[in-house]
Amino acid sequence: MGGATLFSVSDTLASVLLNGLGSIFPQPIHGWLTNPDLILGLAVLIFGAILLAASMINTIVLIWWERKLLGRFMDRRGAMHVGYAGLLQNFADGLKLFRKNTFRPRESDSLGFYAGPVAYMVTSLIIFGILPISSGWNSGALPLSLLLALAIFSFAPLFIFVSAWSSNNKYSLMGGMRSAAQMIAYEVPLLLAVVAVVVVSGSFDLATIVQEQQNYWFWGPLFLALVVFVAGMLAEMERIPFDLPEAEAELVEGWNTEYGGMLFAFFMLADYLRALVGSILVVLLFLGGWTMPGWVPSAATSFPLAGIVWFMVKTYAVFGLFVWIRASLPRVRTDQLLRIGWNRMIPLSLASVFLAAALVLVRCLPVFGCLPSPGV
Amino acid sequence: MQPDDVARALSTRLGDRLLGVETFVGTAGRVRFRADAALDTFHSVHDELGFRHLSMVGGIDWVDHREVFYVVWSDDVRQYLILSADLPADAAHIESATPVWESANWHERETWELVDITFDHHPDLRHLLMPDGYVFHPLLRSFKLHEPEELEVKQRSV
Amino acid sequence: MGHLTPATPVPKVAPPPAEGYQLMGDLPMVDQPAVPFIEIETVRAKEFIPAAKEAFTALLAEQGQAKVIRPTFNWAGRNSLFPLHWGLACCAIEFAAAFSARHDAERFGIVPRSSPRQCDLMIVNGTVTWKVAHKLITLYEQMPEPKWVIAMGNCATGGGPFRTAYSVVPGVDKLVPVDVYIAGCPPRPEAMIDGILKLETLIRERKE
Amino acid sequence: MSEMWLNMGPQHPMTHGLWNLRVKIDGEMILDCDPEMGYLHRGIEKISEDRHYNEVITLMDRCCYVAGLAWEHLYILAAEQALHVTPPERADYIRAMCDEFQRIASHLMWYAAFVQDLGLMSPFLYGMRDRDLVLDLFQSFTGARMTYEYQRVGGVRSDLPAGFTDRARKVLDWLDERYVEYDRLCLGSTIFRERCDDLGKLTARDCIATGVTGPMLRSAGLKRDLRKDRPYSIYKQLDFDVAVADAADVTARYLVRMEEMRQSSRMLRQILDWLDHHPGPVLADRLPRWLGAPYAPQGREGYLLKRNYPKGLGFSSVEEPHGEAQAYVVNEGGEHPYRVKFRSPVFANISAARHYLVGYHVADIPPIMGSVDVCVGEVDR
Repeated sequence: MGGATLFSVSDTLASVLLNGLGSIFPQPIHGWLTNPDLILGLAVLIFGAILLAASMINTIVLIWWERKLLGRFMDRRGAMHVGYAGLLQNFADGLKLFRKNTFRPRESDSLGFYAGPVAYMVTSLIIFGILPISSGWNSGALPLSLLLALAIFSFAPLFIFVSAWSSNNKYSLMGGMRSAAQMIAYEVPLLLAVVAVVVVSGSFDLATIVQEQQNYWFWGPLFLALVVFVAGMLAEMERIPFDLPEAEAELVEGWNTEYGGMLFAFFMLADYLRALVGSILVVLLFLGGWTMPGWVPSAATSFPLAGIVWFMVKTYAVFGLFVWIRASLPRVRTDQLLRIGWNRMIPLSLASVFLAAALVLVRCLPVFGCLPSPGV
Repeated sequence: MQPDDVARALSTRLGDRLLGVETFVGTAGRVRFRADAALDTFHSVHDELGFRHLSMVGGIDWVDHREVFYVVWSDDVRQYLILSADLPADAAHIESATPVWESANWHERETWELVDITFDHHPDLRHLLMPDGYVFHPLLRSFKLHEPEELEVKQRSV
Repeated sequence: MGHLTPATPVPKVAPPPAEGYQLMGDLPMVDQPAVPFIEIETVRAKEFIPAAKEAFTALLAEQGQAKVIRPTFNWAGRNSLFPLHWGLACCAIEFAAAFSARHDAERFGIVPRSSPRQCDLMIVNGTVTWKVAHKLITLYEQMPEPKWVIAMGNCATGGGPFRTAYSVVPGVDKLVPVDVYIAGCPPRPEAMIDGILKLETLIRERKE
Repeated sequence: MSEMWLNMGPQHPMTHGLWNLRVKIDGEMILDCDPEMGYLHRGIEKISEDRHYNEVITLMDRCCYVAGLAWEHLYILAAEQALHVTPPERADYIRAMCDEFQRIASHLMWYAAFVQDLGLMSPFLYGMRDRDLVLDLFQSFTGARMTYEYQRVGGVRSDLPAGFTDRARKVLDWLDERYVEYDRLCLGSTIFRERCDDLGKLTARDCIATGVTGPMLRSAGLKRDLRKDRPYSIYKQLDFDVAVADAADVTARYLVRMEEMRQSSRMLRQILDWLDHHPGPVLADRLPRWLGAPYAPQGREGYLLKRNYPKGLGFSSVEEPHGEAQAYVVNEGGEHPYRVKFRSPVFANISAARHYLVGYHVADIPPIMGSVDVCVGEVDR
């Protein structure tokens, strides 16, 4: 696919559209329509629309995947009567929530109550503009895309706390507090684990990191960093065993107790968007992104859209791991969570950074092969 | 432990306030005592006889009088003992057993609200099962149950 | 009745002109108070908008709503019923058993939620006492529209074996409107799922 | 956050029923608590006074809806004492079998609810799945899953169907394998141990002072089980151990309950063997006729004068899955009991909440209350 990124495809599409449209008009209008700024704007819009649709559909399918997988882990079948194998179940849920009455408790703060979920949703969506899915699905080479993605990812506690505070409910408030404490505590090991990857690959650009994994994926040599990263991601995504903020047993529904209808759907969607982002990041940083190991026959790696397909397969597999964890682990307590975060995870992540540094010095590992030489 | 043993042990402290110990199949006996000897009975049953576990407190409305009964258990002899006292219907009150057995707390609250037996010096005598402000005592014999339809008809005629 | 009497001929007289109404030619412009043109147009627009809205809604109601919108949302609504997760009495155990591996009510998209804000179905699974009655009503009011109520079991339907008791509401329909009653004491999980499917039939036929 | 009162209930996922736990919290710490009961008070004791002796059994099933047969047994024992009726031996064995199967079913229900409180999702389904197998057994001889109305004053309603014992043994074999799996899911998990060890401590002293019984008491190291200490029914003939742990925390209660299930399996095998070899009547033949036919009195016996009935007092105590339940039945002549009073073990266990909740975190409330095994039906009655 070479240099044809998703954005350049949108750009071409926009210019073709506008040039074609402009050609039937006389000169002044033709000139306005073929204006490069307009084409750029339209390209951005098309790009955004494709991203939005892709991320939304993926999220909804992800929810389906989780429900089916969870059902199997629990010896039952999960949703199966709406659409083929329940594939339309989550669309039905979404439509129903759209139809529901939107309301707000009388004593709540209206600005925070409405702005919180929207901002949470928007910030979760923005990350998709940055993540490369394949060599073609790339918004352009941002040199610091990894940092940017993680920075946007860590906006969430603020908005969760705002919406929890403004819904004026004790359970929401406690959920919001827990959420903020937990996310801040797990930011540090998460970033340190990422540092290990950055040290080895020598770049903050996600596409470059994937390119560096052509020879061998990082999950083997950087296994410690992978463990820390997955644990931190679980905490950031608020999934079992770290789902204290919405611990159903004690805080009714956690910080979204007072939310119903479409605002609740925003929360649900954003949660799964973040789960998707988390899985994608694991694939990008440790599982070689869209590259395939050498023993895979070339027919399987060279068909059209092979990169995207392989990438999504890996992403769903990683999410399946998260679901597996959810199905088989109990929930930890707040103080234990924080203790694990500060006392265990941070030393582990520091150790992983040092391991990564040692790896860079050695450059070659007997089983995994050699890192590509710098500059390639 | 037999009813005679219980009577012998209790009579030293209670004297004639102990009205008798009857045989009750499956238990060590049924102690009948006068209501004004309540605390003394509880203390001697708890401390001297070793019945440290209070299982149940209940009340019975015998229309002309009311009866309050306690079921206690001893881990030493592994037997139950039933204590029972008759109270006048117009002034049904007895000393609370909470200083002796902490577990009497809720049982006495329940007995108070259902059978209308007041427990003096109870730390927290308020409604347990019925909502606050409920004025009736449903387990009295004078409190009759009705089919809901009957009630509706009655309300309509009133 | 052999011959019908001919109808009395109605004299064809033009209807009398309405009060203050004049023929074309001498427009009563001068008689009217001087109103700026723009204001008249605004008034006309204000009258036009509701009328157009009405006509448009009528069209939508006839065509779009009947053919597209209502079926779509009814499909969505009936296929994802979130019942309120609470247990009143015995039926609550069967309610839980309906979500167990054998019965698996989640097949039909039924997922219990703990917060009434996120529910659209209240399954009253057990005896309702007067003590809990106002809390039940509060929960019902906290659920956003559209919402439904299922009275599960004999106690919720009519008091069951406890109907004579002093503390029991003889039927939850004394408190909230009930859509579906499920008989049984307690109903088996299959019966509960069947009740929900009955409710889905009701939603399918909904006209609002 | 300053101190505040938090209402957990009556609609709350933690309660597993209809009650309200009011806790006073400072941040995440519990300073005080006040359980508020009565949301399910159905006046069973009052209704019983208007009912025929055998009709009260209907209410017993609904009184404790996870251990209906145990409560039937409890009431029947007291009623038989008050009415001077003796059941045939086979009926006693069948009742004991019902008790033990009910204990397994109830503990499986407890397991499902308890692990769900901890956030473990799949074991909830496993517990419910295996409980359904036991309910199938009940269904084969009572016809109902939860509300059985099986036992009668003077015996049980009907004998076991053919081939029942073999089916029951198969279920027991299956369950014995599952207990291992359960233990691996819970005790094998570090997070489980981290959360449940040293949680919800209730020492033996406090247990006795507050009237706590059942697995909670045995988890504090007190070896007290009515089946051993005051053997009712046929428990004298059975060979079993009392499950005891001494840590007095949530893990100990878990261990006690799991061990009780294993012991129940052991007892059940003995009972089933006995039932195989001792056919016989299951209902006493010398019953007063009015006991048999509440709605269709046959001849004049149905309208016997009050003085012709035997009078009596009945008191029974049964080791129910939750603890010691007691019944006190006053028979003043007539077809209805004059007064029925029940003692619910969970009633006492909840009333001690201040002892085992204060000082822990809000997040600890669900596992602690889960380990208490609340059944609100029998608390409120």
